[in-house]
Amino acid sequence: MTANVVSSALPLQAILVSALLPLVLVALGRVPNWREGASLLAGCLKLWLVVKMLPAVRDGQLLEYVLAEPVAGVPLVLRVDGMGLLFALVASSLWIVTTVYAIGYMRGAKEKSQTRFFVFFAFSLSATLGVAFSGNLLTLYVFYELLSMATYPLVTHHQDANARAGGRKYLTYLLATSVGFVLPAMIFCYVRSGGQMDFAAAGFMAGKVNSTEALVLLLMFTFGFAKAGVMPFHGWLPGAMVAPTPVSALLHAVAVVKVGVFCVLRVFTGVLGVDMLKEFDLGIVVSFIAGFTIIVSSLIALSQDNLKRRLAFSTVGQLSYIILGASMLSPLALKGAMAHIAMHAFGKITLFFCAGAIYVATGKKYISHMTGIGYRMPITMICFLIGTMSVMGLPPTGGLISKWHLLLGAPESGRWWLMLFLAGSTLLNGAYLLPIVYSAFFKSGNYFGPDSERGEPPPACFWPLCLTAVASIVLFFAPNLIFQLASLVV
Amino acid sequence: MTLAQQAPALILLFPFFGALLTLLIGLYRRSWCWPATVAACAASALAAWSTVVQVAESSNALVTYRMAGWVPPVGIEFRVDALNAGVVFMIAMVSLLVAIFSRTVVINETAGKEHFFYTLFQMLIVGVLGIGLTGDAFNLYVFLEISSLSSYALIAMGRGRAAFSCFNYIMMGTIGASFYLLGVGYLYIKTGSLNMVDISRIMHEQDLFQTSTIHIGFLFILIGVWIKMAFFPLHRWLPNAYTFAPTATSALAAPIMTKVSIYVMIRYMYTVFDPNFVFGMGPRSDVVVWLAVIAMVVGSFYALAKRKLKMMLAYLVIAEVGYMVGGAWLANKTGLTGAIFHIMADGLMTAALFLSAGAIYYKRKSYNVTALKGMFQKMPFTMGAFALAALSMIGIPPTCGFFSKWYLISAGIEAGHYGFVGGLLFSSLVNAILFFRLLEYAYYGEVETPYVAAGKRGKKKGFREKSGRDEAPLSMLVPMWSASLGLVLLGFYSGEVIAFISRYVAEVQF
Amino acid sequence: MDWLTMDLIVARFNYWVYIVLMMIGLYAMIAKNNYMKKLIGMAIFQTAIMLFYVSIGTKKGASIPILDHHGGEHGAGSAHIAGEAALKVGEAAAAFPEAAAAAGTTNPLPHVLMLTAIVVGVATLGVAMAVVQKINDQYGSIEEDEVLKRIKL
Amino acid sequence: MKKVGLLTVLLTGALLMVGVFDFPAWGDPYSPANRYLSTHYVNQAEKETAVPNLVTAVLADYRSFDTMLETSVVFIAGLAIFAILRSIEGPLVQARKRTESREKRAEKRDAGGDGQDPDLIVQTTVRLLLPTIQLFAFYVVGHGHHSPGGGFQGGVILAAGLILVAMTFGLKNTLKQFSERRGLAFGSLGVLLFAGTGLLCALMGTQFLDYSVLEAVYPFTDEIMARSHSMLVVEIGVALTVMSMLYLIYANLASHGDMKKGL
Repeated sequence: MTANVVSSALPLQAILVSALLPLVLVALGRVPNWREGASLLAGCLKLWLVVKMLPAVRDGQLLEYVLAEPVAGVPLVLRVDGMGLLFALVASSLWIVTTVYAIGYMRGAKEKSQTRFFVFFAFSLSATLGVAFSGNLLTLYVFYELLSMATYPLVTHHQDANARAGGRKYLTYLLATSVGFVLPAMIFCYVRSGGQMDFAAAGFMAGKVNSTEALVLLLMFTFGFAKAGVMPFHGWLPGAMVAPTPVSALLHAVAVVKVGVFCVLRVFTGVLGVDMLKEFDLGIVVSFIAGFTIIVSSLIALSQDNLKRRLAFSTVGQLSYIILGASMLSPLALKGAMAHIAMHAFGKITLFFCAGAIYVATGKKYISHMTGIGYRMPITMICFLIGTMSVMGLPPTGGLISKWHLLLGAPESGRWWLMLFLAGSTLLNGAYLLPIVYSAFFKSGNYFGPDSERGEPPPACFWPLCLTAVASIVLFFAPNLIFQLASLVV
Repeated sequence: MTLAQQAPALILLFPFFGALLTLLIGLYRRSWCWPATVAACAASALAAWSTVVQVAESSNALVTYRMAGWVPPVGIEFRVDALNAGVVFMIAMVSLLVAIFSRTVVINETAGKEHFFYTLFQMLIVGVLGIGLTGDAFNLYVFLEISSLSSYALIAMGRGRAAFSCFNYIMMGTIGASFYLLGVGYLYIKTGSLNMVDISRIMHEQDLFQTSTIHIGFLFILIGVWIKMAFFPLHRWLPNAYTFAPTATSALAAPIMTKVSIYVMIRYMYTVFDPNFVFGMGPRSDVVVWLAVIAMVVGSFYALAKRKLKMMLAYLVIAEVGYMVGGAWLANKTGLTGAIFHIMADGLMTAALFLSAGAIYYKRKSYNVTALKGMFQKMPFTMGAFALAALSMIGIPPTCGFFSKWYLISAGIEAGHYGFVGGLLFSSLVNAILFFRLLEYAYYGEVETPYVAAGKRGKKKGFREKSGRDEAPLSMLVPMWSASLGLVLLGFYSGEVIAFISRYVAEVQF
Repeated sequence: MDWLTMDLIVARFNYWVYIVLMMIGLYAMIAKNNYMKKLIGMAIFQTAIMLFYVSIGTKKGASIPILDHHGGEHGAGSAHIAGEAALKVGEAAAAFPEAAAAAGTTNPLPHVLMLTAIVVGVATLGVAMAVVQKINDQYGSIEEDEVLKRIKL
Repeated sequence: MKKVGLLTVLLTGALLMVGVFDFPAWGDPYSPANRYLSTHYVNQAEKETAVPNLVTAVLADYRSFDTMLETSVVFIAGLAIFAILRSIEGPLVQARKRTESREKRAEKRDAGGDGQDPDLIVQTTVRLLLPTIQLFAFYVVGHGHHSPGGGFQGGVILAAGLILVAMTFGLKNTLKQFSERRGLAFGSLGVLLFAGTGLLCALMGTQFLDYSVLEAVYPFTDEIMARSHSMLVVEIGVALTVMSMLYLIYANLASHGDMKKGL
């Protein structure tokens, strides 16, 4: 693997684009059109830089860039492999879409302090890409914490009591777990491995710990990366829904939570190593935790009336799919887990976009108020349906592909009954999402009905959600790239 | 001798002459005191940097300077190695920043006494720098007293409870310094020397480590230094003294005085005495580490309970002392490295925090935490610097607070002392709660009305609330942001700094 | 018993005295309620340390550390030591010829050190007194409990 | 508090006593402290510095750096007392100010000095005594190389003379002769004289305070005598600082910092 490491500044450039963007944004803060134009331009530039890395990575090369060496033997290093690039691609392409959406949403909802919003949005993206490109555990942790800090002002954007409570919860959960669990676990790894922290194919901790220590480390990492929303450390996610919808859409359906599961995946593959976990038979512990989370979160989602909260609990469950896939420790399931990062991202962001579009167009937040809304905004709700299908894993959407792999992974790992979690949860997904669509089109409620005037949301909100919905379908037919990248793990 | 060779002495002589001249100038023209002080501190920082470079370039990481030209055990020697070069440079830098910062607060708080203030201010710097530089045990005592005396005066110049808390400080400070002096006497009676390296040599050659005199001497030096650094059971004097002192005093004393005492402790533990002697005494080191853990927990808790911003910060200083003492007593190289690095990191962090707290006080005339309400709108830059320093205190990468904690925690794991690791993490979390509560106040709180801008106090008639931004003057913002950005820079360059420190640590025989 | 009285008490008499003095001073500093008494304790405490240091530098039968200016031979210091002790001293003198040459003059170093300590002590005392004056002016008392009561008000 | 204090004190005492068991016997000329470093001073100091008073030699040359700082300690103490007492606030201050203004009015009526006029006998005695005291002080400073004495001792005697004057003729009158500003300037200049000598050495190319290079400055000296002469210069600086600072400390403490009425 080390033979084809190529030094390249591309990963750094990709991160810097959005890290330096705030300077421009602050300078242009008074002219909204220019400011948002700059945001879009930066988004395209970033995507271009990420795509530029694609050929090299597909050839099996690793792009590396050393930033500094703050701890002896453990530099801050960026290293791009398939998995990281896959995540980066998803995040940076969705950033452009979300920026367009955010412009429509923020203007439509007349939010204040929009410059601050875009500034921290850009910072968050930098941190996300940093996590994706991290070459070792230390770098991963650094960017992970930066992401928590950068998203805090976004969560508390409204600056009212609600936002304050949500923000407090957000930081309490994320900081307490990362400082309380991840940091000591990471330093334990550092001490145990003799100062070596680069992600390695077999896991750099392989053979250096006994089974008890491995179990403790595994649990500390799994719970410690609380962004992954594993129960009982999921509470921040519904709380963070007080943020403006673009934030919920990109960060709390894609960037932040996916960073959490991405970190857990990295720990499974790069730190502890699949082989060692298999040897000690530790996957099963995490499987149960993840399975529990999937079922319970789906059940909670059933009872939520606030659309964004329902989607948030759905996200909690979907994240645990990925964790479950990783814990099966079979190559197929692992591939499925990584692919699910991408597939779920497109599906869930569509759903959030729809929720936000409904809010902008009609001011409605609660599902009970949305009965019959299909008459008012049919195309939006069709996109919502596509998103629902993708999340449930129905053809012809990308969600099916990844779920399929996850399902196949279960027997491969020798525990076919893990499929039950997935199957049960699919039914539950349908149970809490499909009624929304059904009642939107086939019932009439207090606010909307067959006689409602047709009116889609403003174009800047409308086109992004169509785009992501279409992308969900496209991914069903062309998942090759995703799987190719998913198989190129360090 | 070239100018560069004089650098170790110049670090100290600039503020020394600066102090004397400041008084003379100040007797005739008070407005010139501040420029003179800043110039002296800047020159001192430059000399400190030159010394650091010399130490880094010398083959054995050592630069010495013979005072009065006499050969060391006979005369006094300045001895700068990889351990104290960084500490001295940190002290010089922090002094410079605080000196720049002090322009408006000193005029405000000690009107008419600026020349006294600045003279004592520079003398305090001289004392602390001297403690860091000297290689002579008794000379260190003299410097200790210089720094203590000037800090007594600087603290007693404050308002409110300042005099009362200063008296307690004088009592404790005198006991501390006298215990140190006693300890040096015990070493002197057995070895006949006052030079630190020479004492160490004689103790090794004559194998004096078994004698009870040496044990008691070590113990008394340790207790004396602990009193000076406000280590856990001996910390009671510190919070009041730092809270009621004038802004510039606490901003100067809090970052450098406790840190330099920790340096002295490390110097005695590892250079004068032998780690084998220090840790070869059964459970002693374990007891100290547990005391350090209690210091962290208790300090953080008290900080959480206080309602005055400066009082909170003062208790955090106590907690941070626990970090460093614990690191130094974990008896492994990683812990020592972490402790030394944390001296520098914490000095800068404390400076940044106290500076921004000072700027807030300057504008709001209140240390109450509720005075922070809405400050993000009023003073966005000040609060930005405060937030950055707060992140470093919590230990969020890539600020230097994270990297020093990294070393301390890994030392705890290496030594198998999980109590220390737990205490550190616990204290970090308490810090997180504490600072995010403060930032919440600043971010969400409505500005307390009537909001009175500085300088307009008392004018009830024709009172007009100041709206919009009300930022601190540039002379405050520049040092504040330098300190805060320094935290990030120190974080990024921590690799180089650690490599530098490890030249000292590598020579320590565990 | 003889060893106890002679070697431990008589031969180190100064040191015992200094410890007792120091304990008195320290006790006054910690336990006394009156600020001036605390300061007196501090003075005693510091004086005790000076006694300790000066005791280190004494030599039996030696003169003050000022040399005879006209280059005269200063007397051999060991003249006053007789009997068995003299024999021991003789051995020591052979082992440390430099010390033997210096035996007639008291060790000047502790004196120098204590000159510094005295100055420091005086300075501290002065500053402390100024602070006590300020406390008295602020609270109208120099009794610690009274002052504390007034602070709490 | 008393019990805690007693316990602490007993513990400290016990620890110190444990240390004493290993001490060398009192007065042993061959104890480690007496046989190592100090022998150099005793045997070599006169050869190296041409000063027979070993204490002065060590004080002002071998450990001159200590002494310079020690002088600045006095200097700091003087300033510190100024700084502390000049910011008194609180109810008692107001009360005192009120009585003072009342006194002032009374004073104007009497048109005398502060309070009672001192006794004629006392005044005359002080007049006679003062020159002697000052002359003795100069002797102590100047002859410190050869006999017990030096800058600190001489400075204290000078300050005692000034304080005596202040007590006899009233602080106000004395301050007219020797003002606060002059005192502060002298204090600073004294330390500057000491440190300046050191700096001169550094400027002339050796270490700070290494007097031997100053032979180029003094006429008819060699390196060793240059040390001896420099010590005198330095001691004068010390005396200057100690005198003015102790005098100011007295003036401040005696008058609660307002310099109006002494004891």
